[in-house]
Amino acid sequence: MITVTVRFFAGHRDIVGRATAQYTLAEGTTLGQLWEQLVAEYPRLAGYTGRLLFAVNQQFGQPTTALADGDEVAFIPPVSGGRR
Amino acid sequence: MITVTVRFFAGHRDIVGRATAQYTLAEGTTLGQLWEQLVAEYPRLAGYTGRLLFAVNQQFGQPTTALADGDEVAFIPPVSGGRR
Amino acid sequence: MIEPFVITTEPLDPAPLVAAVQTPEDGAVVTFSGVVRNHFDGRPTAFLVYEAYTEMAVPVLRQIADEARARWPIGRVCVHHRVGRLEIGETAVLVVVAAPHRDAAFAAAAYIMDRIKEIAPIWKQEHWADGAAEWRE
Amino acid sequence: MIEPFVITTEPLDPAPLVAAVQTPEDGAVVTFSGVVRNHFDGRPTAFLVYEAYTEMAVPVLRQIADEARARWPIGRVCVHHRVGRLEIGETAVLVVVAAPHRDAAFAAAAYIMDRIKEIAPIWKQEHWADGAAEWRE
Repeated sequence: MITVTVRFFAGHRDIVGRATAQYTLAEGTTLGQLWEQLVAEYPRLAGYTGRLLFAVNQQFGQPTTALADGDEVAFIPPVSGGRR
Repeated sequence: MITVTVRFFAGHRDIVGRATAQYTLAEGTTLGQLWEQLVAEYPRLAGYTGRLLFAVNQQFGQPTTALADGDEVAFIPPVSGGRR
Repeated sequence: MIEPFVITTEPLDPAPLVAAVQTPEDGAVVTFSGVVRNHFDGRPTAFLVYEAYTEMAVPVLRQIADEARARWPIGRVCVHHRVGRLEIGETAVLVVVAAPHRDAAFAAAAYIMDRIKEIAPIWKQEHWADGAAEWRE
Repeated sequence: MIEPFVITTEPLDPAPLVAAVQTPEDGAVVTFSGVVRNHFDGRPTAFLVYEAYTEMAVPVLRQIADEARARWPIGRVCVHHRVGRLEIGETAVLVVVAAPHRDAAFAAAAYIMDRIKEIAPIWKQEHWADGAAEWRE
């Protein structure tokens, strides 16, 4: 098993109700799988599926990126918008 | 007859050797005709023909613009250049 | 010494950034200031709150500047983004780009702002004049 | 009170111009600084001398700003151009454009600079490091 820290920002934090959480996951769990688990836990996150960015240890990742013990994960809701 | 003041700038002033000059001209003389007269007087101005702007009383004019008594005329050499 | 890529709660001032990017090679400095407007699509705004994932946002800003540098012949770049509560008229972001020639400086500054809006982990919460609030997404 | 269109022998400072153009409607302010470079096409420059037909240049700057305003939804514009002897690194021209949104501010500022180089009666004399001098035409 691995343990990762997830950081929540902006609209995500409002839904989840906290800024960080620790998750213990099976070895080889991917970013995409962790996101699915969060959506199951917090159904209001579902609206963000397909329009968020993934990060591991402050670097952009892909849904297929496998997590490692101690990783800091962030799911990045759409950024600040505004018309050009 | 009309009298106009001509102002010289930058490269033109270097060629003509002064910043202003008064010219007495026939009624109906155009900007283009005055320029030709200046080129005859200062042959080194010839290289500017076709690549200068004309102004009368601080407004852009055309070679065909007719001059009036008391006008301030400027022949504007190409401006400051520099690559974009 | 000005840090080129900064997330800060302090008010932003372009002057030291412009001084920091300029070298004797540069004929052009373009400064973009993103300012808090008094409305959004006609709805009056009271104030904004910006939030950043700072540990990631700083390297992302650096990455975006590197992207711009790969596309245009530019010199130094500074990007400072403010977070926290900002009032109408306050500056939320400064992008300052120096370059030998102006077309590159303009293009790079516009590109950097577009990319910040696309990928920098910085969020904006609109607080409307009627008391409601929402994250702009 | 800042005059929007100015030809001056005094050093240029963007700060009061940025403050002057900004209204609560504006989300974007773009500032272009044209700076004296240390060389031109590889030949070392000692300093520059700028000269203007001031009585005409001021209205021409205003006309150019009006042209930009007809093309893009922008707010206030300031253009200040310095004349006289300028050293390497000194600012020769400031173009400051405010707009509700950034694309218009970038486009208008770039357009205004292009037009200044095309039609504003302001000339630049390059004084080379080897002692020669010539008007850039």
